[in-house]
Amino acid sequence: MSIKNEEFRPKIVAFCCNWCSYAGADLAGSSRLAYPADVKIIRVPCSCRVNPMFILRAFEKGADGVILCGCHPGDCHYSTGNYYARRRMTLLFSMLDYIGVENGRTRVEWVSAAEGVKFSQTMNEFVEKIRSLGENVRLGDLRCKN
Amino acid sequence: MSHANNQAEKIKAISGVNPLKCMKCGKCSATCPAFNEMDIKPHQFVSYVQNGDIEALANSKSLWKCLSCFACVERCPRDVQPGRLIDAARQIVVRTKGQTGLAPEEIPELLDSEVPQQLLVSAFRRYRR
Amino acid sequence: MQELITRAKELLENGTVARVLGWKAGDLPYNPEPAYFTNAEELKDFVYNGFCGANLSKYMIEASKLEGKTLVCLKPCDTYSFNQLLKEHRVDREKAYIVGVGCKGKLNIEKVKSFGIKGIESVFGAEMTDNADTLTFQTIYGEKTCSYAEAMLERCHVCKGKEHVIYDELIGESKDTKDAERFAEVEKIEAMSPEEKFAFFQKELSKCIRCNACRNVCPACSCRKCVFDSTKFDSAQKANVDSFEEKMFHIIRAFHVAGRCTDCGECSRVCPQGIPLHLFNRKFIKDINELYGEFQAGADAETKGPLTNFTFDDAEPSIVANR
Amino acid sequence: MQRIGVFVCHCGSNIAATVDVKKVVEMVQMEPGVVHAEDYQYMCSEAGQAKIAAAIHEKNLTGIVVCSCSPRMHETTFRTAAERAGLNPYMVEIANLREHCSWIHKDMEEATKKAVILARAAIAKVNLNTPLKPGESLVTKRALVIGGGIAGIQTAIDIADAGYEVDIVEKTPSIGGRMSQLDKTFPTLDCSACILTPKMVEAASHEKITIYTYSEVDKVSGFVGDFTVDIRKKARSVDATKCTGCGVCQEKCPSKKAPSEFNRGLNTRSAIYTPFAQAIPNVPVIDRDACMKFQTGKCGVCEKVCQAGAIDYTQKDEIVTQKYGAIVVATGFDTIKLDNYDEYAYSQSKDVITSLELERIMNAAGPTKGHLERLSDGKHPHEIVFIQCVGSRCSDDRGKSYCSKICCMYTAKHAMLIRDKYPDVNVTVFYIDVRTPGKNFDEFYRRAVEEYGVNYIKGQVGKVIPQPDGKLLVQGSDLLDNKQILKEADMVVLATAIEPEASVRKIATMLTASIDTNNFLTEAHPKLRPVESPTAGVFLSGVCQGPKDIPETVAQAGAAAVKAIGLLAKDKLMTNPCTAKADELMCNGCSTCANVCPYGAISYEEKEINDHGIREVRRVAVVNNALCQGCGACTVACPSGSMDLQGFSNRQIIAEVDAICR
Repeated sequence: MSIKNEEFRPKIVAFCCNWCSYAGADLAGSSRLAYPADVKIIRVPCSCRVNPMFILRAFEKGADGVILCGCHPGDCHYSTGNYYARRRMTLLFSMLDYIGVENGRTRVEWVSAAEGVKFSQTMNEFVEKIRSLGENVRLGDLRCKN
Repeated sequence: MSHANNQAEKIKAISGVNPLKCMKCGKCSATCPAFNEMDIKPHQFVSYVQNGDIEALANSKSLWKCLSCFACVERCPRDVQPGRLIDAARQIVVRTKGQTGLAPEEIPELLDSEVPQQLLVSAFRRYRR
Repeated sequence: MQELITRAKELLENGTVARVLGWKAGDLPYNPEPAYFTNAEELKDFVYNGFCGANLSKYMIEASKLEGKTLVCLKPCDTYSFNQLLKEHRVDREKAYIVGVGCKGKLNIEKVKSFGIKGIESVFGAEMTDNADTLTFQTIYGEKTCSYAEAMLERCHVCKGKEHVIYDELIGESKDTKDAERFAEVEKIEAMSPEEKFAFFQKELSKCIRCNACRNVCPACSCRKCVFDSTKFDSAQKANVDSFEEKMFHIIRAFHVAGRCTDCGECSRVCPQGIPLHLFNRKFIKDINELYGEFQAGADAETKGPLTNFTFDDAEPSIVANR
Repeated sequence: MQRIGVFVCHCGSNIAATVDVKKVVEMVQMEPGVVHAEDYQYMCSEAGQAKIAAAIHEKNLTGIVVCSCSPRMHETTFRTAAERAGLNPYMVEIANLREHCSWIHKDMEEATKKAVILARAAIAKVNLNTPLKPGESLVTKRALVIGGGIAGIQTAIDIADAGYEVDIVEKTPSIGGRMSQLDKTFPTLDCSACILTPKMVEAASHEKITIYTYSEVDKVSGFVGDFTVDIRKKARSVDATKCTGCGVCQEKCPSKKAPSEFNRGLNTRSAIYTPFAQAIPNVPVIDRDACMKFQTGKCGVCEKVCQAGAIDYTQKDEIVTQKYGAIVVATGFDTIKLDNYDEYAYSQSKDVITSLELERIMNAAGPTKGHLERLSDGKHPHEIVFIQCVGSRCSDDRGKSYCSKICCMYTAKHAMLIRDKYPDVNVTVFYIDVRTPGKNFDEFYRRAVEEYGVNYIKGQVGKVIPQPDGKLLVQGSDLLDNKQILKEADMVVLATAIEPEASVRKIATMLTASIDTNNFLTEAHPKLRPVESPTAGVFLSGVCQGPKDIPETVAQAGAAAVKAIGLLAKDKLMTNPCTAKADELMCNGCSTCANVCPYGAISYEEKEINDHGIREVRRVAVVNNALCQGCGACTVACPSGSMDLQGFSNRQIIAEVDAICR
C-alpha cells in the first residue's frame, strides 16, 4: 500500500478513437497543452470498439477513472460507431450508478481531431474529478492492488 | 484591474454579452428607432464597451434614450445584443448612484394610463433586478 | 391438463410432432421438471400446474436440431422468449409446434415456505382447473392454507399479459395477474444514496456462489460459449473470490442480455441463493424504455433491438450524472 | 513467447529533454518477452531504421515496440522498416512518448514514469500480436460523378480524357447546374451560357461519358475500388431514343401553370418541359404533378402532336445497377430559405428578390426577357438597393455562420451591369465588409465604384418596409458617417447565403462520407487532402465541400478528377488487415453483429462445424475482409465474444489495460 500522506495520484485510463480523439490528443501534445501524467491513453479504432468488459477490467485492476473519447456524433469515421458507443456507455454508466459506484468515475467525451484544447481541458477536469472522488474502492479487486 | 476595465467586465457579466463577437455590421444602428436621439449609436456602444470607455457611456444621452425595444437584440446576426449592453450600463449607473431598484409599492403611483405598454415592460426589465 | 394430454397424444399419433416438451412430476408435489415425451405411454407422467414455472423456450434450441417437430408448451410470457430466440436465429420455427398453454400465475415454493408451511405432502388448488384463490397443503403438521396470489413468483405480480405472442394453437384459459408496478423495486433502489445502493448490492451479490444457474436457465444467455468461460477476455474460470468478481459477472451478464431480455424472471426463480437478479435486467429495461422508447424484447421477431439501433439525438452518457 | 525489441527514440530533444530515455531502456528490459532494448537520437532516420533491422536479424526478434512520436506520424515508417527486415509489419507497435508524454509534461521523473508505463502497455500488446496479411481487392475502372453542374461536368471530362469510363448522375432533366442559371460571370463579364454550353456538349458527346439526367442515386454498397450503385432513372414519360427535341409538345401543352424551377419560380412553364433552351439532353420530361393527363386522365395533347411518337405515359422508374471504382460528389448548392428574415420583406414584396433571381431577370431567356423591371408592376426601377450578407456570417440559427464567399463579387457584377445598361438607375450597396481576394477581383470591385458610380455604404440594413405606393423604404446605417439612412428604393436585391444542396445529406449517408453541421462534406484533411473525403474512394468537387466561385470550382473539379484517376489507374488495392473475425466454434449465428455493421460486411453461412468432435451444421458469421473497415462495433455487440478484431483484439486491449493499471 502506498504511504498515506502521499498525494493521491489516480490511475486513469483513456480510450481514444484513432480518427478523432487520438488525433485530438496528439494535437494537445503538439500544442503543449498540459494535462496530468495520470492519464494513459489506449488507442482503439473507434469508440464502438470499447467493450464494457474493458472498462470494468480497468476498474478491477485498480483504475480510479475511465474515460472514453470518440468522434462527435455525426462525424464518426465509420459513420455510426459512436452512436452505438453512446447507447452502450449510457446504459453501462447508469448501471454503475445503480449499484452505487460514484458518479463521475466514468465519462464519455466527444473530441475531434481539431480539439486539442478540449482534449486537454477534458483530461484536466476529469483528473480533478477523480482526485476529488479519491481512490476507487468499490470496484477494485484487492488482489490486484500493489 | 483598472476601474474602467472593471466596469467593462461588470457590464459584460450583467448582460452576458461578449462584445468581441461583434463584426461591426451596424445592423443594430440600422434597426434602432431611437437612433436619431442618440449621441453614441448602438453599434458604437458595443465598441465603447470593448474598449473599456464606460465613463463616456455613463455620461451619454443614449443611455437614457434607448427604448429597450430590443429590435437590435432580435436582428443582430452575431448575437451581440447591444440592447442588453445598454441595459447593463444603466444598471451600473443606477447602482453607483445607490439606487438599487424600485420598490413594488412605489410602482402604482408612478403609473400613468397614458404610458405605453412597451415602456412599462421595458421599465420592469430595467429595474426589477 | 387433460385436454393438453389428449391433444398431445393426437399430434404424436398423427405424426405432426415427434415429441412433446412439457413437464413431468418431480419427487416432491411441488417440483415438476421439464421433460420430453415421445409416446402416449410416457405422457402418463405429464403434469401442468401452478408449479410449472420453467420457461421451456430455451430447450427449443437443442430441440430444433432433432428430427421432426417438437410440441412445446409455452406460457404467455414464455412466448416472448421464443420470439427473441427466433429473431436471433437460435430456434427453428418450422421445428416447433407451439401450444400456448393457459396460465393463472406460477407459484414460488420459497414463498410458500416463508409462510411457515413445511413438510408438504400434497397440494390442492394449484391445478389449472382449480379456480380457488386459496392453496391448501396437506403437511406432516396438518392442513395449512395460503392465498394463491401471495404465493406467486415475483414475475407474475408484474405479468406482461395473458396473450401469447406466438403459437400454433391455444389450450386453456389465462389470467393477467399483474398487481404491482414493474419498476417499483428498481425505483426504490434508484432513490437510495450511493452508499445504500452499494451496501444493498454488496449484501445481495455476496451470496452468489457462481453456480451459473441464472446463466443456464436464461433464454437470452444462450451462447454456445459464455465470455466467462472463454479465453478471449482473460476472464475464464475465475473462482468467486472477492466482491468485484460477482459484480463484474452480473453486470456483464445483464449487459449482454440488455435489449434482449424479455424479463421472464427465470434468473431470480432459479437462484439457489435467492438473489433478486431480475433487478439488474429490469434496470436496463427501465433505462431503455426511458431513454430510447418503450421496448419489449420478444414482442415480435423483427424489430431491431435497442442496442443494435440508435437515433441521431440519443441522450449523452452524461445524463446518468444529471438525472 | 515473443522475442521483443524495444527502440526508444530521443526525437532530438523533443522526447529526451523530458523523458529519461536511458531509464526507459533499463526498465523495459525487465518486461516479459523483451530481449533487446536500445535508444537512439532519431529512430525514424535511416540510421535509426538500420538499427531496428540489425536487431531483428541479430536477436531474431518477433515483435517490435518503438517508443517515439504518435503512431499517426511514423507507424507506417517503422512497419515498412520491419517488413524490409523480414518481419511482419503488424508485429510493430508504437508507444507514443512524444505527443502523449514528453510534450505535455514538465517534470522529468513523472514523464519518465509515464513513458515506462506506455512502453509496457505496448509491449504487453505486442506479446499478443499475430502476423497479419493485407488482402487485395480489384479496382473497377469506372467513375461515378454525382451532380451535373460545372463541377461534375469538369470532373467527368477530365476523368474521361484520361481514358476511363464516367457516368454522371443529375437529378434535374438537364446537366448544367447553377451555372446555367447565371447571366454573366465575374470578373470578366463573359456570358455564362456561352462558356458553359460547349462544356456540356463536350461531356454529352464524349465517348467515355454516360449521362443519366432526371436520375438519382438510390443505393450505394461496396467500398473503394468496388462500389455498387443503384441509379434510379425517374420516369421521363418521354422516350429519349425517339424524341427529336422539336419542342412542339411544350408549345401545345395546355397546362402551363407550373412554376419554372430554372427561372426560380419567377414565371411558369408547361407540364412537359425542358428546363432551358440549351438543355442537354434536349429531351423534355413530363412533370406528372402538373400534367392533366396524369392528374385527371383527360388530355394527351403531347402524345397527339408528337410526330416521333416519343411520348410514353406508361414509363416507370428504372433502376440501373453499375459498378464503380471511384465516386465524385459534385452536388452543388442552393440559396437558403429566407423565412427567418422577415425584416427584409422578401415574402411581402415581389420587388425584394434574391441575387440568383436577379440573374434570371437580367438574362435574355429569363422571365422578363432580360429587361430590368419590377416584378410587381413591370415598371422600370430607378433606385436599386443591394443588401450583403443576408444569412451569411450569422452566429445564431437564423442563418449560416460562414461567409458565402461569392456574394461580394457577384453584387459588384450586378451593380456594374445595371449601371452599364441603365445609367439612369441609382445603385446602392449596403455592405459589412467587401471581400475580394482573387485575381483581378478587387480591381473589378473598384471599377464598380470608380467607373460606374455604384454607391457603397458601410453598414447593414435593419429593415425593408414596403410602402403603400409600391416603393420600398430601406432603413440602414452608414457607419462611416454615423448616420441612419432611410432610402426609398424600387427594388431590393438580397445577397442570400448559399448552402449545400439539400439532397447531399442523403448521399453522404449512403456513401458513409462525413458531413459537417452546415451540410458541407468534410475533407480527409482540410489543407493537405482538400478534395478527398475521409471515406476511401469518395472525392469532392465544387461547392459541396465549401463555398467557391466558378474558377475555384473548376480547379477543384480537376483536382478531384486527378485523385480519382490515380485510384482508377491501379489494378489492385491492398485492404486493411485489421478486420473483424468470427470464431466459428463460439458463434451463435444470432445476427447481432450484422445489425450494427455499417458496411454490410457480415453475412451468415450454414457451415459444418467440428466442435471438439461434435459435428453439426451451424449458422455462423462470416466477415468479408474487403468490406470490413475494422471499426469493431460488431465485437462489442457480440454477446459470446466470438467476434474479435485483428490487431485490436480483446486480449490485446485487456493486456494494455492491465499494463497501465499495474
